[in-house]
Amino acid sequence: MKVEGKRLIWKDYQKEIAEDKFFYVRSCIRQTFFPGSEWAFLKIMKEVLGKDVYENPAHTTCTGIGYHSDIVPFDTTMTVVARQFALMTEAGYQNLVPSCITSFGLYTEVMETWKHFPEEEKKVREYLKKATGREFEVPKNLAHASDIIYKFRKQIAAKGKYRLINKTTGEPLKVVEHIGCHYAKMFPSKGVGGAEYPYVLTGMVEDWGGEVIDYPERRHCCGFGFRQYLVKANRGFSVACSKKKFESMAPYKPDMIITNCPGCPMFLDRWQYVISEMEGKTYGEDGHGIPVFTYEEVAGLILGFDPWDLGLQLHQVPTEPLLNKIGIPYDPFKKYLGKNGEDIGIPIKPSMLNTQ
Amino acid sequence: MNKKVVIIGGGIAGMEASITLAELGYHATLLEKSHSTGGHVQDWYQLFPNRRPAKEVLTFSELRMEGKVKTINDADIIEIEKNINDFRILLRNGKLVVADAIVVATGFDLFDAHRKEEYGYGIYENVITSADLEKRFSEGKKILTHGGAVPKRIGIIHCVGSRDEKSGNNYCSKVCCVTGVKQAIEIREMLPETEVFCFYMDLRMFGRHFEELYKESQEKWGVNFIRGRLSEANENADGSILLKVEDTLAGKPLKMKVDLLILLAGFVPSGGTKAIGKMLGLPFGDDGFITPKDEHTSTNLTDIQGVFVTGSCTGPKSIQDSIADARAAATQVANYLK
Amino acid sequence: MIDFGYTINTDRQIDYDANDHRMSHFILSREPSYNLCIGCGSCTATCSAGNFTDFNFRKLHLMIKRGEISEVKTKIQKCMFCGKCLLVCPRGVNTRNLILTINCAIDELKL
Amino acid sequence: MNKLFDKLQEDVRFREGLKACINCGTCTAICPAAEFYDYDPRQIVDIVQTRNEEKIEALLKSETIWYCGECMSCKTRCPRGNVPGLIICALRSLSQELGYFVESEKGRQQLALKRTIGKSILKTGYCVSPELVAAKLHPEQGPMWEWSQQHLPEIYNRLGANYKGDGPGALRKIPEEALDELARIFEITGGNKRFETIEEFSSKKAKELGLELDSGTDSEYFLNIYTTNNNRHNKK
Repeated sequence: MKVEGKRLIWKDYQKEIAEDKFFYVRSCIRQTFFPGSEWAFLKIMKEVLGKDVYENPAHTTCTGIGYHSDIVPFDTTMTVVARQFALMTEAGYQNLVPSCITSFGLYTEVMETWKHFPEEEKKVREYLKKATGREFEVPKNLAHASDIIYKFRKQIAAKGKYRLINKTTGEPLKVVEHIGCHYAKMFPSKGVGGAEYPYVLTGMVEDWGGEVIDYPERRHCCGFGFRQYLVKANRGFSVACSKKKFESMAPYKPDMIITNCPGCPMFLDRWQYVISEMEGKTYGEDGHGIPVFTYEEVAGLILGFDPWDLGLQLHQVPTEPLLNKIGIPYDPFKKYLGKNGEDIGIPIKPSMLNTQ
Repeated sequence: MNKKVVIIGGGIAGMEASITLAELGYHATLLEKSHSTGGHVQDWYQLFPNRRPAKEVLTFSELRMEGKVKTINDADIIEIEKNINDFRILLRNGKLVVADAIVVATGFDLFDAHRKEEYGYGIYENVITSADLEKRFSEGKKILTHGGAVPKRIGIIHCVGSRDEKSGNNYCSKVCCVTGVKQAIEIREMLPETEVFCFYMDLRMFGRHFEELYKESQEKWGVNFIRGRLSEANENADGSILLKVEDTLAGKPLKMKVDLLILLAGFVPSGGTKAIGKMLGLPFGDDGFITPKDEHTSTNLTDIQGVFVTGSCTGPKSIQDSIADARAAATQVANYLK
Repeated sequence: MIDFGYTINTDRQIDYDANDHRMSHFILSREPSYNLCIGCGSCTATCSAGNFTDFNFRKLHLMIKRGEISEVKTKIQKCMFCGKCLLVCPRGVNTRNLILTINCAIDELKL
Repeated sequence: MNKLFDKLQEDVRFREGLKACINCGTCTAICPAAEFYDYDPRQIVDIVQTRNEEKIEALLKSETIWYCGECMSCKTRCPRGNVPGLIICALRSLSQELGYFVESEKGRQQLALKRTIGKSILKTGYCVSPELVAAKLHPEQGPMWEWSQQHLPEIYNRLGANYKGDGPGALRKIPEEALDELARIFEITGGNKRFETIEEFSSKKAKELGLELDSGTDSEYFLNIYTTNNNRHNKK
């Protein structure tokens, strides 16, 4: 493998990412499964990097999951998206930052559709006006939250307390990066590094001390596939996709997986549990799974945030093996405590997956 | 008959055009931007369909050029001035060449396979192009993997940078299909234990003896064919390459490991074609090649009096086609100058 | 083991490296014209059995080449040995002998 | 008469998605659904390209259009600029509009999606919320999730969320006015109509199959479509 070859491609896909003044829209899935990640993103942006990030409580889902489950028509989705644009415009912002990859892909798709079919934009403006009385401007800059962290990755590294390095061996940690399908597969030029060798997470990993693994099924979908997970009868497909990835990455002995999509880390985490329960198979060392992280969690760990503030207790595959490798301190007794330190019990241990 | 013709581009078409013009009694000057004439044929080992050494064809042209054609190598044209009766061609070294007519024979470049990102050329060591393979053949090198082993299986990918909107090239490059078959045979001959698989969309065996070569590759050499365009190539931990295609005749996705992958890089208009065409104000088609005056009846003429075109600057051509086309262009020049 | 109400789907990709190529090698060693098919489908278009059943000789032949042989044994029974395919093949593949050789392979390899 | 094809052409995604297919198979080669289902996006594009009404109608009633996961990997690769994934979106929309979706096991699942995700959008302003991923219906979420489901406010507020609170923040309560706007958008742009169509045809189908269907997520028909898998979707 010649990384220089990839670097040439990365040079071709440098997207414009705004410097400051962001209008933030949340992700249904991210906040449900990784609330600590959105908290960490805002903390990093505001407190570590000193940026202006605004969130309007009246913003809603983009309907993305409903749209890709085909129960929400495109006109409806475009109009809901237009409403988010209107909230941004009304607040005096021009740089839209979605927390969600499905949203990011959808916003991009809507904006591209309007470019190619201006009559669609006209129609949506009328719909929105009629439904809400609102008007909007199309964002000047659209960047996914991972693009923003990518942009400031060097500052984060400079202010960081830890690096993605095995403290015992001094070797870089081996990291699998998994990119959400809708980040760049639809519009390669809208993703840092393009669709084939996305650089958005690789750049973070490199600057934070780790080493990215290129494995054959790197580009494969995690298997969410919207209706493929949301309806129980289809879940065998969903888990099969993730399994394909695990089988392909396992020979490289990755220390961790980093992701930029809200759903993927949840699936890559949970399906390891399901596979262990169905087939008795685990993919990490000593019966552990391969710990899966959001990029916000990794950024937070680098900056020395407390793992339990980041919400690592909400992972089914335990993250402690990785914390130990880096040498990040944590208090195991505080892992499952409530907001004010109260005891709210602990989850039962899975039968196959090693959580020690 | 003291008329002067300048032929721009010393590939197989330019060489043949200059020879024919010289033989017809014109002062033929051949301008070649590199150190030597011969063009792409210099880099080729054997030619389809009969696998004769490429050198033979080159020698055939070179011998006839001797003493008849004035050749200027390393000719970097910076300006072409059109006057009422002639053209003044200024070279970077300050030299001025005057011509009564110009034949543009600036040809093609091979598609830069790096641009087909998902095939991993320039990233995965065991992915090479058809041109890289010819070079290994010419240099008498063994065909080995990057790790130095005899490959157990080699994949040959058709249509790399051809018939592909993603690369910006919608056209067929014509010669890659038969080149792939030829190279598959050469590999099998050299490495009888190595399996060879060609991945294609259609096999465009348009020329005489091409289809026969295809049949020979199956019958005599056991070359395998899978109809399906390569979707992506990935590197395995051992450096081998994992291919993903649909076997469209089976209607199923297929994955296969190969130890070496060969990309049949197509034609793109050369840098010279683009530059000289622009200098002369010639029209380009949506494929980037120069558009002649009429695509059926005046393929060597242009809308500019005294400017003629030949060879692959007007679209992909085989050597046979280029030589015939060059002679045709020369008769058009003669017709114009008489 | 927990019952989740579903199982992990299996792959239907042709996994060339994992497949069984014994039948293919067996046939090639006995009927070299096996390699000459260009997938044109003439045989299947004219096939008597194919008129009444889903027998598709082009595809069966291809699947053997890819090492997907689990269904060959049942499928090959549908051939009526009429020999029309032999007449139409543009590449001179000895289709009739191919079918006989496939049957031999099934016996020899105990498939 | 190309009634169905013309209907498809009205969908901007169809016009964007269908250029001219050369049957090369690059889409199928990397399609996750093609690996695990008896599914071939190439053939779907080829069928709609023929404009054959009978074949398109069969497609609209088939299982096959429901296998795609809309990952859009196919868009990255097509050498002719087609987007099989977008064609699927258009086919699925039309299949629902015409009520054909209830003719297939996978198509019937649209009711389940409407009653879970669809309902959640209008009720909470979110596609997905912690409550929607109830441990009982989602055993794959594991024991950690089961534990967290019992302590939602403590855990989410521990992690910086504004669980069901006013003002900004993760999992905040979306203001009523915003939900009203969402409802009006759905009404004006055909979102509600899609929901009604799904309900209407599903209810007919439930009667036809003799399965009981109430308005919730526990009745016979609902559980049937949510859990049934005839396992004939993958012919190896």
